[in-house]
Amino acid sequence: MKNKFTPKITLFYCINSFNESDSFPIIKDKNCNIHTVKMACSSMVKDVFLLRAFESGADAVIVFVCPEGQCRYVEGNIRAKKRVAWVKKLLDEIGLDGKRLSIFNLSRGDEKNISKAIDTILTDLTDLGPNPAS
Amino acid sequence: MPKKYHIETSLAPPRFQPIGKYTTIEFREDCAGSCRECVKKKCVYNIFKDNYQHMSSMAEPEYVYACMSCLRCIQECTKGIFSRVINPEYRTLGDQYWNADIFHRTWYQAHTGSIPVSGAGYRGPFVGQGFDSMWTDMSEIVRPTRDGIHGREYINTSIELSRRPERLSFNEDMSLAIEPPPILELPLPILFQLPSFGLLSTNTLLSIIKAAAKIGTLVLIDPANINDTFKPYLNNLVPMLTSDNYASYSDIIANCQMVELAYKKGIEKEFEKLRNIKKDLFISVGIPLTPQGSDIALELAQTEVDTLHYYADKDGRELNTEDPRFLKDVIREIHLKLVDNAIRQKINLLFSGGIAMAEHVNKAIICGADAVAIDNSLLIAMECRMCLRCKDGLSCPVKLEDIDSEYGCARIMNLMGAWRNQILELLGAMGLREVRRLKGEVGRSMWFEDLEEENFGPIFGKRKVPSF
Amino acid sequence: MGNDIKKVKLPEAVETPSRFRNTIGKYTIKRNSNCIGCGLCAELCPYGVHKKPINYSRPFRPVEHKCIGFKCKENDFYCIDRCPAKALTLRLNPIMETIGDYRWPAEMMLAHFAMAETGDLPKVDLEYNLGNSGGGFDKIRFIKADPDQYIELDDEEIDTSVKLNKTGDNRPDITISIPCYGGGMSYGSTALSVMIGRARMAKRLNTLTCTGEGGYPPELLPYKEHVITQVATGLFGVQEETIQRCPIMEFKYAQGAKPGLGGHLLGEKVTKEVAAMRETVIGSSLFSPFPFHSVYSVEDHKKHLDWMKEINNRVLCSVKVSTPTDVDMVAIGAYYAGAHIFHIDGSYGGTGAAPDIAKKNIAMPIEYAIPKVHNFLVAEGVRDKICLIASGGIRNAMDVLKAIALGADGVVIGTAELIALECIRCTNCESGRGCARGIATTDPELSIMTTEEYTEQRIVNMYLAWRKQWCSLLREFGMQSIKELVGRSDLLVHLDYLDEDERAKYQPAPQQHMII
Amino acid sequence: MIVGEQKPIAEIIKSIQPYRKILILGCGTCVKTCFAGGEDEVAVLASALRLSFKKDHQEIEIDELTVERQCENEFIQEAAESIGNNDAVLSLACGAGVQAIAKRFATSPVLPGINTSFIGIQENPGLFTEECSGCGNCELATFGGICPITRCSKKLLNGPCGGSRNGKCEVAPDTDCAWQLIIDRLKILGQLDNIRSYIPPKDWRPSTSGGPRKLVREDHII
Repeated sequence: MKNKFTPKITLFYCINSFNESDSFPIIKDKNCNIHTVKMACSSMVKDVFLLRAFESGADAVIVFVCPEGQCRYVEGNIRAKKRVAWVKKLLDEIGLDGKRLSIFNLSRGDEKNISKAIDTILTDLTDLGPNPAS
Repeated sequence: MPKKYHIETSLAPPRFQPIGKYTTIEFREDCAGSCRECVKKKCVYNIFKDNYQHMSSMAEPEYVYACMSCLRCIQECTKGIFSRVINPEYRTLGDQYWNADIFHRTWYQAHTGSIPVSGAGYRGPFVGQGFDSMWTDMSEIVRPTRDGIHGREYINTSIELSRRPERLSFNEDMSLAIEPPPILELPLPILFQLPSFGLLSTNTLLSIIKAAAKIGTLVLIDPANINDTFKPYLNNLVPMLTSDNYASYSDIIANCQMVELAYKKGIEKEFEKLRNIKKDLFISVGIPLTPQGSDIALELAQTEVDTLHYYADKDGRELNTEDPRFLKDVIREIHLKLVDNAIRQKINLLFSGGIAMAEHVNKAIICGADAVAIDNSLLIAMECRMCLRCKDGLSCPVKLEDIDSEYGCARIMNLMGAWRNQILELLGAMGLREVRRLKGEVGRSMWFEDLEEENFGPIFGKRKVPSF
Repeated sequence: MGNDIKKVKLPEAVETPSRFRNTIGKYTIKRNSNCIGCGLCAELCPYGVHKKPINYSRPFRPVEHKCIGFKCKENDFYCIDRCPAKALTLRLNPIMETIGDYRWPAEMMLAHFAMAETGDLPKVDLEYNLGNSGGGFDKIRFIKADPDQYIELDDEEIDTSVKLNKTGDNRPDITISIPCYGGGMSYGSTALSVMIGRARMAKRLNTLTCTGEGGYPPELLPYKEHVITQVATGLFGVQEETIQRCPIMEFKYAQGAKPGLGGHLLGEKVTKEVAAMRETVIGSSLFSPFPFHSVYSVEDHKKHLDWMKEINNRVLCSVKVSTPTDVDMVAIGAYYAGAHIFHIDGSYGGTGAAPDIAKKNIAMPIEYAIPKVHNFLVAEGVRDKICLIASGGIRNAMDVLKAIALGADGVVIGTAELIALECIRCTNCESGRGCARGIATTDPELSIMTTEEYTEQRIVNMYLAWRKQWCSLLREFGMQSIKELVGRSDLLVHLDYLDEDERAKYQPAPQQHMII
Repeated sequence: MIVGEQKPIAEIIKSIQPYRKILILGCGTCVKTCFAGGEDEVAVLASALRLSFKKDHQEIEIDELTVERQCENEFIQEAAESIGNNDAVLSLACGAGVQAIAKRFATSPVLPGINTSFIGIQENPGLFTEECSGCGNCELATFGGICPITRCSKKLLNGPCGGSRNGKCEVAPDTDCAWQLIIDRLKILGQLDNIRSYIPPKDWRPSTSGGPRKLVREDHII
């Protein structure tokens, strides 16, 4: 399973945590294919969307949300976090490993941490290997 | 009765979900479920139903739709679980000049062939840059057209792109003593040209060319792009040539009505050689819109050119200058310079760049143009989002390169049909029966600076903020 | 001031809350699950944001539109700080950026909702006097008044009435108590309850409303002294008796939103009722042509006015036109034809449906047309013989005053009245089933969303709030009557015409970039 | 409402193993309200199951449908076609819903996807509490609207046990003592006398101990 592969990652992000056009270069240079889904508020990341991303072949799914306490809708990022935790549990149960799904609190332009977040996932994925359900 | 010119329109729904303006945010945890009053079921526009269908059929989530913004779901939900934001994609659609609103309107027109109609009053700024700082006139009581709706189909939108003799002279037997030059008439003061970006595949180009052929206008095109597929349409193609390369395209030129030569000093020497390839060839000279534009116009107007085609940048501004003026002012300058030299009627002025809405056509003509050429709008009509991914070699989100040329043609015809109807609306309101009458008719328009000076000047004195 | 000041009797403001369950506020308050239901917030808040009914164990969802927001922080009743469970969070409501447009920004709309609800000026910090359009009224300000001019008068002692007949032709001296009357909205374009409600409002406030082109429903008869009959180019629903019964008839040449374009009522909208009212055939499209086919000159026009005056010898004639370059010439023509009221409708005015290209581009904004016509009539020496009414883009109480100072006698209000009924300018009046909010629609399910009582009281409330603003400005300038303000453009400044240091003394023009 | 909780996914996977075409049938009433069996839960479960089977390289086809109410004939009808097209139905309704499907569709296997927990309410978002045991003979009038049979761990009818501490139950210390609540509330209502009277041993015959219950409304039977 530890063969080299180019991981497919689906990135859901709230527009207050990440700006695709500014930070695109970071993503581009990583050794992976990233598909991005822009959200007006991270609370829009429903559990079914996370699962569908895996169904459409993502090896890992990342959610970028704004820092806690900064959500324009007050609780959006907390809801997102709870849903991610719920789906992680579900993934564990079906044997897909919850580690494939992760969430990060970031602010726009914080490129160091954005880069770090993606690296963390890529490291995890070298152990996890490709999505067995893809 | 004269034959009525009409652009055939037909519904051409988008192939891809257009980018909607609003996104509804839903805090589902706040809703304990089965509300009999559920606003999702009651939505007047059935948006939630469609959205769910959309969602369940998609491999990837699609949470954005075209909400009509009545706010009822937000205000009536028993649990108050909804809020609304502007779709982040909509915010990044287009740019400052080609804004999201222009995209929406263009898509709507290309889809339906109808003119955008809405309730409530005007929603935009009081005045804006360029064409947005002029208003067109209307005639309150006395009007030569019969009435706003029934007389409209008789309003003539045709123009000529052929030069005219300065005066006629007659022999003693009253026969013409000169040979009048041939006439090139277009039924619409709009030509097509290709944008500087976009996946201009054979299909894309063919869509544009077919539409031009059907409505009877011309497409300005790089002759290198003309392949065998386009050969049946040569009559509607205007190859854009340079003095260096035209010799190698003589077979194409021989089958075209009109060609365009890129301007350079002494270009007029080539005209005769071109007409040696094809007699009666109509010649346009393509000139970048720079502060020297009016001098060039005066110089070329004396020659055997038919049309001067000025290229502004994509936002309708002058090129190669630190403080670029907008089309509106430059057209006026060029037009007036020719008028002052009593030579305006001899040639035709064509402008392109920044013509994004139907009203720009009327306004450019009021400023002194004979016609305009459009570019980006053609792609937007075919669902282009101007994301410019194609410039980086990335895939097109609406697969423009695969467009079916019949469908693309229908979308463009719809847009042109809708534009023409809007041109007629404005002409009708002014009581004009011919678009040619509009040329340089500044008296039938109102300009921001003049209105301010005339009406506010006596009250407030002198403007301290130089326009805006 | 002498004792001869007559006190005006104003109708009563009655609290008329929103028709909708959830109101929209500038601020949003979230109560999270830490709430212990102690009810302290409900005891503290004097604005009624938090409600906890007796006997109920927890507070209701906050009434957000009443929250005064961050400025409340200074108060000892600031719920966010006082909540023992720290269960409350206050934010600017992000929905604000999705509402409104350059001319009617979200705050101006919410403020009008609040005025229509309470009859008073909003307590929340909303900008309701200025739009975001970056020109015209939004850049015009009244100068600071000399404090010595101030007169101590109650609102009831200030006269805001407008005399509509200045000709001295022995026809009735119709005077309306506020400098505004209602614009024409035809039968079929709005719900019948809205039409009747507006007429009831006109009666309560002693002003007028207008039928629009589309007939005179019999339900309006009880209010006939306050209903203008419109005669437009299609002559739909115009009968001898509708002209005989009206105090004022309005000749509509053009509408500001779509000058020079006729009207077009789609066949499907011509229901049985509409057809009967317009005396036409069910299901066939109706065109209101442009212009009047019988009017091709001022002489033709005079003939029409004479005809009306002959049918009803107490009627006043109003001539409604839009604003082309020669609107001043049209005005003088109308005067010589014998009009009592000359009504100019500016190009940014409202409509039930018009091509966007027309709304934006044809004819000039009303801000230019008022001084143009006013000054021309003054120069011709006839200004005091005709009543000049302006409309089209007059949104709020200050716009009314600015229009009057520029030279109008009064104004006609359309959109603002609908905003009072919670129109949010979604612009879909005509599409599909019509107005989703039940205002400009005849859809059987949607049109029952508004009632006559609601319509009447909400608009009365709004005008009562406006009147407070009018009175306060008139007091500042030492004027007892709004008539003194007519043409006083010397009291106005335009920000773009001031030097920078002078400009700094005035409230800057909002210049926020919007996505519309 | 009926409160339920989705079964562990492993159990569900096991139960649907024999079938290749499954309809996940949600119910839009009670179990939707407790986030166990509405449209959203159906979609999540379907997606999770597809992933799980695909991971193990097994074929499965999953249909999704949610009806307004699985325990009512009218609404079940809407599902008839989908049920016919599938090998089995995985019902995300309470036990009543599952059996209603089983009764109507003679040859379709029906599998429960939910454990029916209790009759309760949503106390706070995300917190559901049991309020009624369906004992068949309601005594709430005596107890100020608080049910000792359901909410007292020992089902005591004649006053609290000695284990009530600071208003909490000795059996489940995070639970309020129902008798404390009853007494507090009766005090407020001025009905404390209610509990002076002796409550005789409860007649459990109308409850579950009497075998399957049946309610006959003669006036509705024609």
